This record gives sequence, structure tokens and C-alpha cells, in this order.
Amino acid sequence: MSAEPRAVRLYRTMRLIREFEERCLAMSLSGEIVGGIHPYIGQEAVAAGICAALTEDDVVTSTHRGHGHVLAKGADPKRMLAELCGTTAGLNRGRGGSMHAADVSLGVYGANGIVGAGAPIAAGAAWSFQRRGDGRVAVAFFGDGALSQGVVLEAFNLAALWQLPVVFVCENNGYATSLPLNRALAGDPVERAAGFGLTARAVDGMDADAVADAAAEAVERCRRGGGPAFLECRTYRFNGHHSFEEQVGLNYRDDAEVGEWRARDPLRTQSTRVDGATAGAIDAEISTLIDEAVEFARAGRAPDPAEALHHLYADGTTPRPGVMI
Amino acid sequence: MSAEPRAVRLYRTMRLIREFEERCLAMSLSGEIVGGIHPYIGQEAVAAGICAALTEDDVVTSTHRGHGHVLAKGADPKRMLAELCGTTAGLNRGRGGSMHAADVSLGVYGANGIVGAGAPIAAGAAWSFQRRGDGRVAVAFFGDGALSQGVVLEAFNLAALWQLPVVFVCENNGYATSLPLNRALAGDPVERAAGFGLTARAVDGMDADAVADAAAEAVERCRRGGGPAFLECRTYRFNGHHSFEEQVGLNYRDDAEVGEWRARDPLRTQSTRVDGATAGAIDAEISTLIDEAVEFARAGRAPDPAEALHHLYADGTTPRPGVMI
Amino acid sequence: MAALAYITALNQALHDEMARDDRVCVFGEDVRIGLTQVAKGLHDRFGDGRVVDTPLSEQAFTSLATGAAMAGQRPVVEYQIPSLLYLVFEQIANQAHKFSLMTGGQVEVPVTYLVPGSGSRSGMAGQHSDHPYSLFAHVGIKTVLPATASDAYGLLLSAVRDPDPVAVFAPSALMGTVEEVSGELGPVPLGSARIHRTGEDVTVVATGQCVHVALAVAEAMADEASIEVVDPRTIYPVDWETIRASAEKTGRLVVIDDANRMCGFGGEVLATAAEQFDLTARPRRVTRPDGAVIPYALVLDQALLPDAAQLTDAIRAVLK
Amino acid sequence: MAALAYITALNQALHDEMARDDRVCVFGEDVRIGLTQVAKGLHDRFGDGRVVDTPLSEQAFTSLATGAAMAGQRPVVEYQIPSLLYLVFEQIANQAHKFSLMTGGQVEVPVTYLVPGSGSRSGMAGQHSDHPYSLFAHVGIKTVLPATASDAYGLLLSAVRDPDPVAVFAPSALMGTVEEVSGELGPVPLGSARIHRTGEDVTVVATGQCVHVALAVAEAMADEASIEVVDPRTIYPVDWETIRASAEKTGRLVVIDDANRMCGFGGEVLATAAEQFDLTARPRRVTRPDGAVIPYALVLDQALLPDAAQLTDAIRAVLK
Ligand SMILES: Cc1ncc(C[n+]2csc(CCOP(=O)(O)OP(=O)(O)O)c2C)c(N)n1
Ligand SMILES: Cc1ncc(C[n+]2csc(CCOP(=O)(O)OP(=O)(O)O)c2C)c(N)n1
Ligand SMILES: [Mg+2]
Ligand SMILES: [Mg+2]
Repeated sequence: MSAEPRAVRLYRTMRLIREFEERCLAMSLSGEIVGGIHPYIGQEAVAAGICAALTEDDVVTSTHRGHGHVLAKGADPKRMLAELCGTTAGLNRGRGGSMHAADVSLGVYGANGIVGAGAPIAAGAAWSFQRRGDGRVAVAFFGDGALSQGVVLEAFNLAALWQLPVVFVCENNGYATSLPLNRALAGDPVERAAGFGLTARAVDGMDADAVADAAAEAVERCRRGGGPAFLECRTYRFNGHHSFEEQVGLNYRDDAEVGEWRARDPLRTQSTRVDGATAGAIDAEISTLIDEAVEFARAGRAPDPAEALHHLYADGTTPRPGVMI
Repeated sequence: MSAEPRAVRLYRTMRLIREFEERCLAMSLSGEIVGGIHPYIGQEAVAAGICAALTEDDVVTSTHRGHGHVLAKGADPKRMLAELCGTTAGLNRGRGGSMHAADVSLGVYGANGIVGAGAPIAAGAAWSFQRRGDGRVAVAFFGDGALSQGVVLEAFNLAALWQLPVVFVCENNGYATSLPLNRALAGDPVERAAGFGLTARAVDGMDADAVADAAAEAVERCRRGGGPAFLECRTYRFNGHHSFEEQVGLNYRDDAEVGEWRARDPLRTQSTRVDGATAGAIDAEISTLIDEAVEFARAGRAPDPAEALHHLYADGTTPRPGVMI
Repeated sequence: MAALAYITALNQALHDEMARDDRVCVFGEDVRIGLTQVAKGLHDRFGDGRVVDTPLSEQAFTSLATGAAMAGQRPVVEYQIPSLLYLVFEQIANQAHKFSLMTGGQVEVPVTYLVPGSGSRSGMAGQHSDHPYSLFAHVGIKTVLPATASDAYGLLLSAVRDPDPVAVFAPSALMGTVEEVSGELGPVPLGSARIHRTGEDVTVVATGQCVHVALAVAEAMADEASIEVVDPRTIYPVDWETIRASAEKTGRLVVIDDANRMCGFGGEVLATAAEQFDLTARPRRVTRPDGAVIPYALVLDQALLPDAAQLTDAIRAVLK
Repeated sequence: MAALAYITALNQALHDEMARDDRVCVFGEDVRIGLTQVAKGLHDRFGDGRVVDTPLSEQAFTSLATGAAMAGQRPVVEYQIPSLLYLVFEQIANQAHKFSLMTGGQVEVPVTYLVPGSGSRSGMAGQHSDHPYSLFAHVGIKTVLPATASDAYGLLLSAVRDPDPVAVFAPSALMGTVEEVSGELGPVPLGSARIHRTGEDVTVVATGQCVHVALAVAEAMADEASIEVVDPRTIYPVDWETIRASAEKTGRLVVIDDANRMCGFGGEVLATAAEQFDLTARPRRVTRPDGAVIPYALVLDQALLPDAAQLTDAIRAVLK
């Protein structure tokens, strides 16, 4: 697979995310995925481009809108979908779901339900890498909303101060739920990050090539001990904040704006960089893969309620139950 | 008093703080002030200069090193010292002590034991002033250590975003307890604040005139609706972090450094701006005032232990006691 | 009689109180569009000056509310997730709560913290499903947990009018429920319990959505025992007199409470009963397990929440 | 026999464990100079790579420890004030604690949170005097509260070796105390109580510095009653078997615990006793009042802390 040109690999990853998300969205609306999802559609170039610069040993922390990151880092779509369906074959044995999907064996330290929470965790992994001098890198994904979150700003300072090998990837999709960035942020994301001593730049988040280039540069600098980076990836989510928005309809973005961004579909852009036959083959391959994933997820079994507290403590400490007669 | 030249007023305030602190330090070492204090000696130009730009209607939030701010805002030194001695005649009726001394009637929303905690509280008062359009201003004092505290950075963003009439005054004395700023902060305080869209500048915190000028400018801008400001006041504490340091001796600053800063004593600088006779009269006046304050504080009575939970709830809700037989 | 939805009651309370008292203002994420419905229509009616859409800066806007309260406003702060209260625990427990005592009574901090959607949301998993009101009770924050629409209305009104910080937990499980109410809606005082059903044999103290579980169980067990259902409504301070009177009347006590067992509200009721109530049988509690983290899969989520079967068992145990 | 100071024991445990296990590292404010004594000498011995002086960014460095733990380190994080744990409650309760379950057991988070100087510091007033371990127990964090130097050593060692997050509260009142210890120091397992004094008439469950109050009262009351003093040592998980065995042996139970009353550890012991223990008298607890905020003046501070006189009264009450 690594013999393939980067453009092809990027296309495959993005196509995988797109198909996965479209299927998930449908399964959320039908109730098969109970908590619903935060769809990543439109932002695929970011996950694909960033993760293209990483190896299996590198670590990422993800967000509530995490499917793209988890898949781009290499997680098995079957087990990912099985997780969203709450079955024991899921990545997290059905304990995590969409907002906590993780594959620690691949360095995916999990989606996270709290905005910004992953940034200092990634910095901590990076601290550990720095201490061991093993050249690994950590990446923290987060949205524009996280730029107002104290713990993220604290993490910027620590990372820059200690020159940790961490890349902060801000997926600026313009909104935190209904709040547009200009009513959330005083100043500019890149300037803010630079004010913390981070090497900071903005990149077109709708262009997987551009993201991959910027990521490669930042990641290599980290590996060489050149210190942390901040990348603002300007992107857009094509759908609502959460799958429930498809049902209720909230009115905070105008159609023209959505249309303009949809016209810049990163998947289509990337498809122009791959020859038609290859793209067609990938499309077919992914389509089969996702069909299989759906089948796999549907065939899974629900966990045993008697095991509801399994894994609460790593040493097997057994808590008292809720009723004792 | 307001007919007096500013230089004289600044000198009086600084002399008051200096004498008050020297006496407090002695009383801490002798055990009369039980929890000890964080002495403000060396930083007087900041409190005096900033508060010279404020009226009684303006609000300040202070810090663990708060005596200077409380006095400069006009609190009665007698009742302040009575507070530190834990008597009912204290500003807080003996409930607050050094780290929580407050005189709300003068807009002093309290010293605070948690670093950075006052910044968003000041922003909140400023929000209220803005809403009412009454031209009042809030000032948040905090140390260089607070520049790494998430809630402070969040408050910077909200203040700049909403153009609140708040002035953030960072008293950069170079250390957070034993941690020098260059091992605490990536980048520069003013650039960091500017990265949040705040009008930001540094000023010589050993020069009361310079501080007062900068404060007047920032406060007037706030009053006109021109938005918040950040002032880095470069200063130094002449003594240890806390009075206990006078006893144990911690070794993190070298004597030469302390000596250089002591040579720039802001009180001496200010004394050169006041004619000798006036200064002498003020010195005598303050000396008497502090003697009276000590007498007043010593004469106070300790609160009644039966009233230990008074004021816990504003509506008089009475909590259950610690033992019920 | 009119049907009042729980979520509408919260929204109505804010409308009414904002109209009555100009000092009341609302801070929170997505309050402009009224995402959770609690703030619906407030921005249109009261504007930017009183309904403030906040960036994701929970700590700062929580303390901003404290400062605004000290300067004369009466802020209501909305949080989208119960665990966001962990993020602002310092600002509530160590700042807002302590100013009154620390200043020797110089200042009041009338802020309301409102969580619409506390407890499990079925499929929102570990970080979105806690019910952390016992933490607030422990540190001494006035804490309410309304079980019905009229109580939601009345308790939220009282919370906003209270001179101290008050946390209002509105359980996710109740958001869509409807109560038949008669007469005018009005404030419900903090610290007063509500007896939902009288009975002679067992007292069930039930909180939040568990009130409805208890009422259903009481009905289903009507042949076996006469069950009194008491809702404390305020988790702190507690209306101990009403609870005690009921428990001593029946002589038997079961608590059902959707919080972790260890050091939870259910435990406090049992502890106080042990010290002070005359009972004829051991009391019981039905709670989440110790230290529970709610897993994603629905069957696991539900396995950890107190339910009717457990309550039935507990009631039978105290009747033995 | 050798005299071991409590604070030295904590420091020694860190020295020994860092020497034994290269993965152990320390984060905290002023740890380089060992301001609180807990980290004394560690920086000189283990260097910058393992002893990290942090800026005042409690939230970030707490979660940094989580990330480092997930990547294979075993961080110990020191906090200078108990209430700083409020500031990082999200990072501990909602992140570190939940990863094991949420990931379905994919990852361990072996972090130790160490608070040297919890509880009242006599004159440090409202924001520096809380004793918030019950909050940690409620959410399910393993929580220890050593009462003696040897327990401080042994429990801290076990905390650092534990695969889960553990909070260690070292009461301010004990820092300067000394224990006569014989033999080798070693780990003390989490979840095991220590019977400090055997007796036949009353069981006093005492925590932290209250253990010493209980021992003094037991001695002073020796003519009146034979008092057994049990220290749970671990606030969560609790060694219920030892407590139950003692309480059922004596038939009488009093708890003394320096935390707020409502939903505190003392209440949990009483609640569990009410459900499960066979007692011959009502149990009692001696605690701080509900929702206490410690005032500055010493006489007020002390008035709110559980003391010997209150314990004596409570013991007499259960003996009646
Ligand atoms: C700290 C925190 N505050 C609020 C929420 C509720 N919430 C979930 S996602 C979201 C918006 C996040 O916006 P952004 O960071 O831009 O990410 P996006 O959803 O656009 O991908 C909010 C407010 C949360 N989960 N965590
Ligand atoms: C959030 C927080 N972290 C840590 C402490 C403990 N502490 C008290 S003062 C202090 C240093 C503060 O430094 P700085 O802000 O520069 O103020 P200075 O003492 O220099 O005036 C520390 C670490 C605290 N009170 N609050
Ligand atoms: Mg966004
Ligand atoms: Mg400083």
C-alpha cells in the first residue's frame, strides 16, 4: 500500500471516510446507531492529509466528530461500525460508541466527548516520546470551538515551552454548533497560537494535498526535535452539527454559504488527482468494504448486561452494585 | 485630597502600603497574623498607579498578594489589619483574612486564594457595567503566574470579543513562587495578550507615574467603550513569596538580582517627585495611621465560635452541625 | 387542567422571570437559537444584552456570571452536558459558593446553574451520562432536581430569585414528559419536599425521574403494600422534616436515586435515617453502582441505572 | 524502632519508587525546589526529565499526565492546595477515570494525584481548607487518606504502582507528625483498613488526622468503655469487611471524618451500616457541618472541625 502514490492513498482514505459517514448517518436516522453521530462529511481532507504524515507508532487524540480521524489512522471500519452499533466486536467492545471510539494499538487515544480535552492528552503522549527520545509524534485534532477552551490554551503554552513533539490541528469549520467563529474568537487562530510561541500556519482544509504537505513539514520538524506546531485547516462540515440536526433543522447557516463550500468538495478535488480507472476501482473496493462492515456490525451481539462494569478498573476492582438486598 | 497633585497622592498610597506590609510581615513572623501573608513590598507602584485612575464606583479583583490593591482602592487600614488579625471589626468580620480581604462597598471584590480566579470575575462586573452603560470599569490584578492559567486566557478572549470595559493588570514580578517566568511562559506576555485581540502594552512597574499614565489611558478607553486592555507591569517582590519564606529561606533568586531590583525601589523613586517637607509629613501621618491600625486590630475581639457558619448563605439557611446527638 | 411539558416549563420560567426582573440574564452555548429548548425565544424577546451566546469557555463564563451577580445582575448559566459542571467546579464550589461567608456577608452571588439533560441520555456514553448533583450537595451548593413540569417551573423560579448560587438539574429522561397542571404556576420554595402519593406501609424517597418509577411501582404493588412516595425536590438543603415524618409513619424506608452509590444522596438519606429516624426495618437504597461510568451499548447503560425491578425487590425486602 | 516523619515518608516513597521504576515521574508546581518537601531532593537525583516544574496550568498538566500514562509513564502529580483538585475535576473524573471503561479495557491510566496539605491549614481560610476526598469517592476514583507515616509511605507506593488513577490526600494536620516504625517499610494495599486499637464496646471509624483524635479519646475514656479504632485508610474502595466485623463485634459505631457532613464519607459508612450491619445502637457521625466553608479566624476554623469533645459526646450517646 505504501508503494502507492500519496494522491491515491489520500483518495482512498477520503472515500472510505465519506462512505462510512454516509452510511452512519443513515443508520443514525434509522435508529440503528442509538446516540447519533457528528458527521465528518466535508472535512475528509484534514484527517486524510494529517494522518498521511503519521506512522502507526504516532498517536492522535480526536474529538466528538472523530470517525474520520480514527479511520484515517488505520482503524478497521468493520470494528469501528460494530462499535457504533454497540456490539462486543466493536473497537471498544461496545463501551465507547461514536464519541469514545479508540484503537490504542494504532495510537488512536480516542474520540472525546469534551471539547478540547484531547489537546493536553496528546501533549502528554508527546512528553513521553520526548523523554524516551524515540522520535514519535502526537497529533491533537480539535475544532475551532476548542480555541476558546482554557485547557487547550494551557496545553499550547506547555507544548511550546517544553518544545514537545505535538502538532495541534485545528479543524476550523467555521462553527461551534451554531456559533460562528467571528462571534467566538477575538483575533485570528494563527495569531493566537503564535502568541503562545507555536509555529503556526493556516492551510486549505479542503485540499488533502495541501494538508498533507503542511502535516509532513510539521511532523518532520517534531521528529527532529524542532518543536510543536499549530495548523489551522480551513474546512466546512456539509451536514448538521449532529445527526439529530438532520431531523430538527436548525437555522444558523445560510444555504448559499453551504452551497459554496459544497462546491469545493475535497473528495471531488482529490478525485481529479487520481486517474479514473484507479478511482473507480477504489470506489468499488470501498463500497464493498462498507457493505461488509454494515453486515459485520449488524451481525454483532450486544454485550452481556452482567458485564456492564467490566473494565471500570484496570485491576479488576469490583464496585458494589446499585442495589443490595 | 483630590486637590493634591497626583505625585503626592501616589507617594501617600505607596508609603501606606509599604508601612502596612512591613508591619504585617513582622506580625506574621511573630504569629499575630496566623496564616502569614504574601508581602507586596516592592510592587507598590502598581497598585498605587492603577488605582489612581479609578473611582470608588470602579471594581477591582485582587490576588493572594492583595493587600496593596485593597489599600490603594481606599480600604481602611484599620479594618484591613483587624481582618488579618481575625477580629470582628475586620473588613470581612474576621472571616476572610489576608487571602480574601474585601471591601465591596469600595468595589474591592476581594483578594483571592486561587491564581487567576479574579480575572473572569472582573470581566463579569465589566459585562454588567457595559449592559447598564454606566461608564464604570473593572480591573483584574494578577501575577505573571496567572498567564498560564486557562480561565484567565478564556477571560481575555471574552473580554476582547465583547469589548468589555476591563483592564487586565499583570504584575510581572518575574516569579510564580520559585518558577521564573522564562520557565513558565512560551513567548512574551504582551504578545500573548495581543494574540487575544487585547490592546496590550508593557510598562515599568517600578515607576508609579508610568503605571498611572498607562492606567489612565486604558481606563479612559474603557469608559468610552473602546474596549479592554492588558498592561504588563514589570516589577519585583523584595521579599519571599510568603512570610514563611522569611523563616525557611528558599534559594531560587540570586542576591545580585534582588539587589538590582531593590536599588530601583519605587517608593524612593516616587519620593524624589515630592518635596521633602510633604514627604516627611506624609511619612509621619502614615506612621501614626499604622500605629493606630495595629492598636485597633489588637484591641478587636475574636468572633463567637457559635457564629462560625454565619453568612454561609445569604438567605440565612442554617446547615446541620457536624455532630447531632 | 392543562398539559405542561417539562421542557416548556423551564423555558416558561425563564420567560416569566426575565420579563418580571430586568436583572435576569442568560449565558450559555447556543442559547441564541435555543438549542436545548430551554432558552427558546429568549433572544428574540430580550436581545443580545440579556441573552448571551458564549464561546466554549465554560470556566470564564461561569465566573463572569459570578462577577455580574456581584455587580447586581441575576445570571442564569446553561450547560449542555452534566459533566461540564466538573469543568467549572472550581468556579462554582470554590468561588461563587464561598464569597458570602468569606466576605463576612458583604456580597450575594445570585447565580443559577442550569443543566437541561442530566443523567443518562441513552447512547451518549461515558462522558455525557453522569448525574453529579451529590457533589454539589457535598460542597454545600443549593441543588434542585425537579421531577415534574410544575416543579421544574416553580423550582427554577425560586432558584433564580434565591440570593445564593443554585444548581438546577433537569434530568434528560424527563425533558419530554408532560404533567397535567391546574391553576396558576408559581414558585416552589427550595427545601420543601412533595408527597406524590400517600401510603401506610413503606416510604419511598425518590428523586428526579425515579419519582415516576416509584409511582409506577407503587401502583403495580398496590395489592402488596400501601406505598408513600416522597420527592425531596431539593437535594440540598433537604426537607428532613417531611421525609422523617413519612418514614416514621410507615416505619420503612427505601430510597431510589439515579446517582452513584458511594457518598451519594441516597446514602445521605440512609445515614440520616440511621442517626435520627425510628424505623421498624432496615432501610434500602437503589442507586447506580459505586463509581459508575455509563457504557455506550444501551443494554449496558440501562443495566447501571436504578429501575423498577430493583425498587420492587428493595420494597419487598423492607416489608419482610 | 525508628522515628519516621509523615512528610519524610511521602518523600521517601517517591525516592524509592522512582529509583525502582524508571517510568515514574513527578509533575507539579515548585517541585524542583521541593517546596512542600514532598518532592525534596528528587530533582537533584532524577533531573529535568523526570521531575517537571510546571507553570500554573493545573488542567493541562493533569491531562498531560493522563497522556503520558497512556504512553507508558507512571506520573505522580502534586497539587499545592486541596481545592486545586476542583480545578482539575474534569480532567480526573471525566477523562483519566473513564478511559479504561470507555475504551473497553484497551488502556490503563496509572496516575497518582498527591495533595500534601489537605484539610484546614489554620488560618489559610475558605479556599485552602477543604477536604474534598468524598467527591473523588463518589465519582469512583481510588482515594487514600493515610493517617500515619508508615501508611503514608505504603499507600503512596501502592498508589503509584496501581494501574488506575489514585488520589492521595495527605492531611495538613499530619505533615509534621512522627511515627515509631519497626522493620522494613513496604507497600500497604489499597482497600485494606487498619485496626489501631482493639476494643469491645464501641467501634470508632476514623480517617486521616481524626485517627489520632480517636486514639486520644479512646485512651481518655478507657475507664468508661473499651473502644476499637479502625482506620479505613482507603476512602474508596472501602474495606467493608473489616469495618463490618468490628462494628458487629462491638455492636456500636461512631464515625469521625473531617469532611462536610452531607454526602460525605462519614455518611456512607452510616448508610452501609444501616443496610447491612447488625448494631445494637444507633450509629453516629462527627463531621464538618453541611456545606462548610472554613472561616479565617482560628476560633471559627476550629469550631467547624470534628474534635475530641464531639467524639466523646457521640461515643457516650451510642453507649446509652
Ligand atoms: C467543553 C465542552 N463544551 C461544550 C460541549 C458541547 N458541544 C459539543 S460539540 C460543540 C461544538 C464544538 O465546536 P468545534 O470545536 O468547532 O467542533 P465542530 O463541532 O465544529 O467539529 C459543543 C458546544 C462539549 N462537548 N464540551
Ligand atoms: C490556580 C492556582 N495554582 C497554584 C496555586 C498556589 N500558588 C499560590 S501563589 C502561587 C504563585 C503565583 O505566582 P504569580 O501569579 O506570579 O503571583 P506572585 O505570587 O508572583 O504575586 C502559587 C503557585 C494557587 N493558589 N492557585
Ligand atoms: Mg467547528
Ligand atoms: Mg509572580
